[in-house]
Amino acid sequence: MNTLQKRLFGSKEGLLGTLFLALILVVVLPLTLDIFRLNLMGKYLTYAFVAVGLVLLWGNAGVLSLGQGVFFGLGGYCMAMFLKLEASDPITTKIQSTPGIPDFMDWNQITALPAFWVPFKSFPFATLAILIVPAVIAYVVGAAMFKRRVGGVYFAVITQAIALIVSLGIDGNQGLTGGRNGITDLRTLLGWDIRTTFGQYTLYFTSVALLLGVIMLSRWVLSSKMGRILNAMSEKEDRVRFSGYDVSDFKIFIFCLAAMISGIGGAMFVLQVGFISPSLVGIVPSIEMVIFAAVGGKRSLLGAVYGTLLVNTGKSLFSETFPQLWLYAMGGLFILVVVLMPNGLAGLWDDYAKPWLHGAKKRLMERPPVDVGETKSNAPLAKII
Amino acid sequence: MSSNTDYLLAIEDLTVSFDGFKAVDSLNLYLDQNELRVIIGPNGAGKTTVLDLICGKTRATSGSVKFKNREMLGMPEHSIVRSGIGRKFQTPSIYENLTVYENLEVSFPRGRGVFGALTFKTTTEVEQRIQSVAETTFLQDYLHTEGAFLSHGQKQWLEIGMLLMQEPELMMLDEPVAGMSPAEREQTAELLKRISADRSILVIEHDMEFVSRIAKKVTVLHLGKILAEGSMDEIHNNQMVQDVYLGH
Amino acid sequence: MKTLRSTLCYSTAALCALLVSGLPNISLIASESFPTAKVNTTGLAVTDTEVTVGQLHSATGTMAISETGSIQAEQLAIEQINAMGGVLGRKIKIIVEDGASDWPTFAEKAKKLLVNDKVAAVMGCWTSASRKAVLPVFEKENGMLYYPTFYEGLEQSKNVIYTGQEATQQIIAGLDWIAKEKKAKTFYLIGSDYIWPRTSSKIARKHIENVLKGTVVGEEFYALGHTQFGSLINKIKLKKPDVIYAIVVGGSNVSFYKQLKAAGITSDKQTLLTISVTEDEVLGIGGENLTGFYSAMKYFQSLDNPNNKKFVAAFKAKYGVKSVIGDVTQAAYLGPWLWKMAVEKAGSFDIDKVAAASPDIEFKEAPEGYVKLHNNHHLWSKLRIGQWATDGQAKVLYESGLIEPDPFPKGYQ
Amino acid sequence: MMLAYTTSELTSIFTMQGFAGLSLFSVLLLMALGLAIIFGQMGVINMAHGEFMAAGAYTVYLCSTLTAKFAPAFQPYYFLFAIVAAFFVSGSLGLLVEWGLIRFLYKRPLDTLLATWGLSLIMQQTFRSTFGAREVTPTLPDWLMGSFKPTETIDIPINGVFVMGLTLFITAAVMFFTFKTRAGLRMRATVQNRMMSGAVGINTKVVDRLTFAIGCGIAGVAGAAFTTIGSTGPDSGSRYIVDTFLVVVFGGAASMLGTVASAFGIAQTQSISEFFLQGTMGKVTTLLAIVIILMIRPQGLFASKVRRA
Repeated sequence: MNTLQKRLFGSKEGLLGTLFLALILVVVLPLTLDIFRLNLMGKYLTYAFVAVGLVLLWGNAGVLSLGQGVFFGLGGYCMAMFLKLEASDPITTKIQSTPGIPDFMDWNQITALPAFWVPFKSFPFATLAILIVPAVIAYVVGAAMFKRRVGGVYFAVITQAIALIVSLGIDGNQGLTGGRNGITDLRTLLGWDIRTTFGQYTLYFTSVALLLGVIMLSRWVLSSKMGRILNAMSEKEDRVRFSGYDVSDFKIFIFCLAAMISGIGGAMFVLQVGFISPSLVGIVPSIEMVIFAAVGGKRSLLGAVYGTLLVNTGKSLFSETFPQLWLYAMGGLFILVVVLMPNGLAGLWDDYAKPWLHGAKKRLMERPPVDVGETKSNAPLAKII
Repeated sequence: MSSNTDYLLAIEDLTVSFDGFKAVDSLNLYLDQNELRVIIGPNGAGKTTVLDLICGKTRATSGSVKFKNREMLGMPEHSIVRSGIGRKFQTPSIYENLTVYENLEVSFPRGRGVFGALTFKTTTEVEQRIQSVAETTFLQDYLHTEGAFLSHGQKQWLEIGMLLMQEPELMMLDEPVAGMSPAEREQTAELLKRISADRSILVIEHDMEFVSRIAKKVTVLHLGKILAEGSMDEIHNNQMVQDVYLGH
Repeated sequence: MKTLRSTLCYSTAALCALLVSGLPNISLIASESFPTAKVNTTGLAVTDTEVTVGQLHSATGTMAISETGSIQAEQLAIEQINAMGGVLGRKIKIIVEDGASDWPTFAEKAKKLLVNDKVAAVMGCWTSASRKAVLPVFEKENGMLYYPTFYEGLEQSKNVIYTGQEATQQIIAGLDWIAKEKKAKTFYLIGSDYIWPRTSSKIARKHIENVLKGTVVGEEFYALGHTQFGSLINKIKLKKPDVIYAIVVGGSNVSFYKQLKAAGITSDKQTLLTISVTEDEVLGIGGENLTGFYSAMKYFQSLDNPNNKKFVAAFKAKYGVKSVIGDVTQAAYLGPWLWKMAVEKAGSFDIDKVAAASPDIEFKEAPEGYVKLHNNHHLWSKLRIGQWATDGQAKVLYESGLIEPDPFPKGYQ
Repeated sequence: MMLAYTTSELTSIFTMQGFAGLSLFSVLLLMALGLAIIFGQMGVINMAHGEFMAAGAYTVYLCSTLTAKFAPAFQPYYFLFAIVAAFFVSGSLGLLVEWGLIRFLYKRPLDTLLATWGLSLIMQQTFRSTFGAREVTPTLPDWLMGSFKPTETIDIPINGVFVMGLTLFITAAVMFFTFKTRAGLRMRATVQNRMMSGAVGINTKVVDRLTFAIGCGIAGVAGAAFTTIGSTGPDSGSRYIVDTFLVVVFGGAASMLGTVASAFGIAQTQSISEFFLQGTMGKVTTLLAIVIILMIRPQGLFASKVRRA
């Protein structure tokens, strides 16, 4: 195996795992689900972006943010602003007092497009903003907190407060942001209808491709020395500091990266669901996304995807069948995962399925066990699948 | 206090107080190039605090710490480390989830910035350094063992090894032989003598037998101040030191 | 999928008898005269004996408080329709989905109902946000939504029938009354912070300033769920408005009125008119905290007419004597009936035909009295002023004539 | 604008505004006290704290309903007993939760955060299934409603005074317990050095369990007190939780005095900014100010000064 491949996929096992996930997402799901369910899966996958970000941030760097919904939302709003402007051409909106501006602005007696909306007429700008805006906000928050060594619980509570502030702020500025209703009724992307069946298939596959790309990028990051430092940091921060590293720089970097990844997820969400609202930004979605990552196993990139899909599918099915019981199930899941399965699905896989598979393979091949030394040398990489 | 000296480390008038309690009180201490100095003192004398002050873990109230004639006070920890000061903690501080190899690799002083870390490659040079440090610290057979599975003494060695990877000009060791078997202590004494050949070492230790084995010059701290300084024999015969240790 | 089929289609004879006795007089139609192939050309979930509709409200989450009444009223109406033979001879089967007070979930469930379940109509939504979230879905998938809540207006869709009032229907006549009765000149506007209170407040301000020649001495909005109104109450005391015009919703309502009372702002000293308190809210606030304040609604449970008496009796028979009926609950009750009449007028379940047949449908047996569907898919309705008493019921003091719905009012934007 | 008012009117308004701030202060403090004990003394992040408050509020509602049904004559007095009942109901729930969940998670603060969040979902749904989705209000005794009128223009709400008095009492009781009793000493000793405390014969497990239960019990009292100013719904608790955490963190986790100071600061800021700004933005301004101050001074207002180990 050459180095780049190793760094993108991890060990052979990681490569197989990635291929297996790709197989499920690219072949199995589209063939077995109708477009409605597939579109739902596409929506869930956008949450998986956030979960992957949390694997980097929480699972590997040991920094728990309860405000990732903010970055998801920022990415989403950047995309939604572009789409809304496209949907608000003067002809469609001729009934308004001021044609050519988004409908909710007109309802709020705004008569000209606010300055910060203007650049979002440009698609390249909007695309860039989806990546840059979450990263910049993450940088400001991260630099302020990590440089002063705020961590652990304090960081969690403060990011949660930020999620509250941002969602209240969006709520309270209806004319600029659409308020509680959010930005709705988005139709086309550069003239291309995002609501058709073909559009939804395309967007689904785009999400899958982006998500796999993000996973590989994350693995590349984690398989570098960066990954080892992050792990080391989450275990013994002082030691890392006294090995000559500026710990806060690394935290800021990974926080920004996770924010950027979440932003991509938000943008893909808007494209597939057709709207964005502050209810995706606040405290509840932010903490739910943490549980997606936890169910998958907070240190496992692939696990994050499975965790997200599993919890959300469960939520959809459960709430269709027993709407009253849904909260019990969700609450129980939180407790179960935290208390009994701290490594989530990935932990189950490592502890039970893998030894069993290994044993089965051995029995099948009737060969002496694999050389221990060789497995060891792969160990650092195997850990990051 | 801007005296230019030939000392590697010059501590002058160093004071720190916690809510009025002076843990270190107007301390003056000088360390030569390639010197091995041992600091002893009863509990609460301020030994660990002195190390904390030097390496930036604790902020001093006043005074000065000069390393190679550069003021260290006020610098962030990582910059102090990068200027050439390495520090081992009282309880061995290694990464339990990483292997010995990785522990040493992480300590290699290159790729310390964010982008450096992303693009860092384990070259043959790094491999060789890891090999040689592992041999020096008696860990060559444990390269692929995870830190958690090492014995207490081996963890101490590993942490010393991690410092060696950084090639510091000054190594500060907080109780390096705590929890070691007599045989391990002996090895450690050898190790310190060997590595002190081309760097200065500051050791805090309680074990007098071990101290007498390695020390040329000993500083006795009491209540944040220096009580005595000199060779092991001088200290041994110092009445004040005896009083302090016997609790008079 | 939770179906109410068993409970709804095969309800006991006794209940049927009770229900039928409370029914509007609409003639029975046999399904044989309307073959499925003819009445359903677009693949909706319609069989020879059954037609499926969806119900999409929040059974869980913060909005469950408000939406429970709508869920109940819609199910009552459907039960009654089934008891008298259904729609075009077909019994109605309901698929209930929970929007869980979460807008993306509403969109997801709306799509499921339309795309997977192919329901012929959906009774649902409560908040503006949930309606805005599902609206594109209904327009894209061509579904039919019966939306029960009084709302901000500024919307009109082929795919939605609005059975509640749009803002001008609820605001203007009420302000006129209070200005005349109380000789009010100064108003303090208070609302929860989202589009309905904000839009309503805007319309109220325009009407107060331009028509009534009064002044608005304060206007502010608090986040949903806000519970501390101490500073606000002091500001009110400072400004001494003739009328407090309140559009506070949800849990905030309770804190707001309790704190008003505790601060000594009661109806003997202060006039308060609200457009956001119905019998449902009073249940939580407590009648004693509201005594003497006014609400402007199109419906009150205490309305004294034969239609309403039957409706209230049927509702209490099904949901218990203690249950109360608010404005929205009544509006939700209209949904299934208006749909049934449109389908039977069109002679088809096809969405396009139902939408086209809807204008000018008259429902003479509505509990609120007579209603008629306008071309713009809103209802002609009256406005009533009720004054709250300690027992949680309102005494109706005033009733306007039928007001034409105008979701895009000129001069109020 | 101000010129239109007489001096006495303005004085009245400022008096009442000052009172509004104090009233908010006692609400915040009452919410935060229980959490401060649990977080400060045990390092456990109890996200279900709000639900323990709701449990207390529902207890009052239940007492109110039962009184109305079985002992209407008792109605003017039941409220005081209901508060005590709320303490014990929430406290026992706390005992149960500590035994069934928290004790497995000591030393994993972030995990307690997630697990108790799950617990809060379960408790919310339990409230919803038991008491219905609608908000409920207990019938309060008449003497609690209405206002004092020291002058013609000043109205001081009695429920506000009551909450304030209760807060004062609970704060004093907590301080007394922590600093003047054997049990409090054991609690503090356990926080300082768990192993040593165990070695000198303190049953640290029992101490933990009681600390958690007392914290939850105080939450119950807070919930009971809030029925005088607001309503109780299944998700009332979640509305309070972020504010509560900010009060505790802003105060500096381990400091009781800090909690008091921070509740005071936040309450005054919010009440003043609400007076001069409009609604939502007053709240946003306050939260933003807290977060910015926390970024500059992450250890909170009153950090305990000890050598970092």
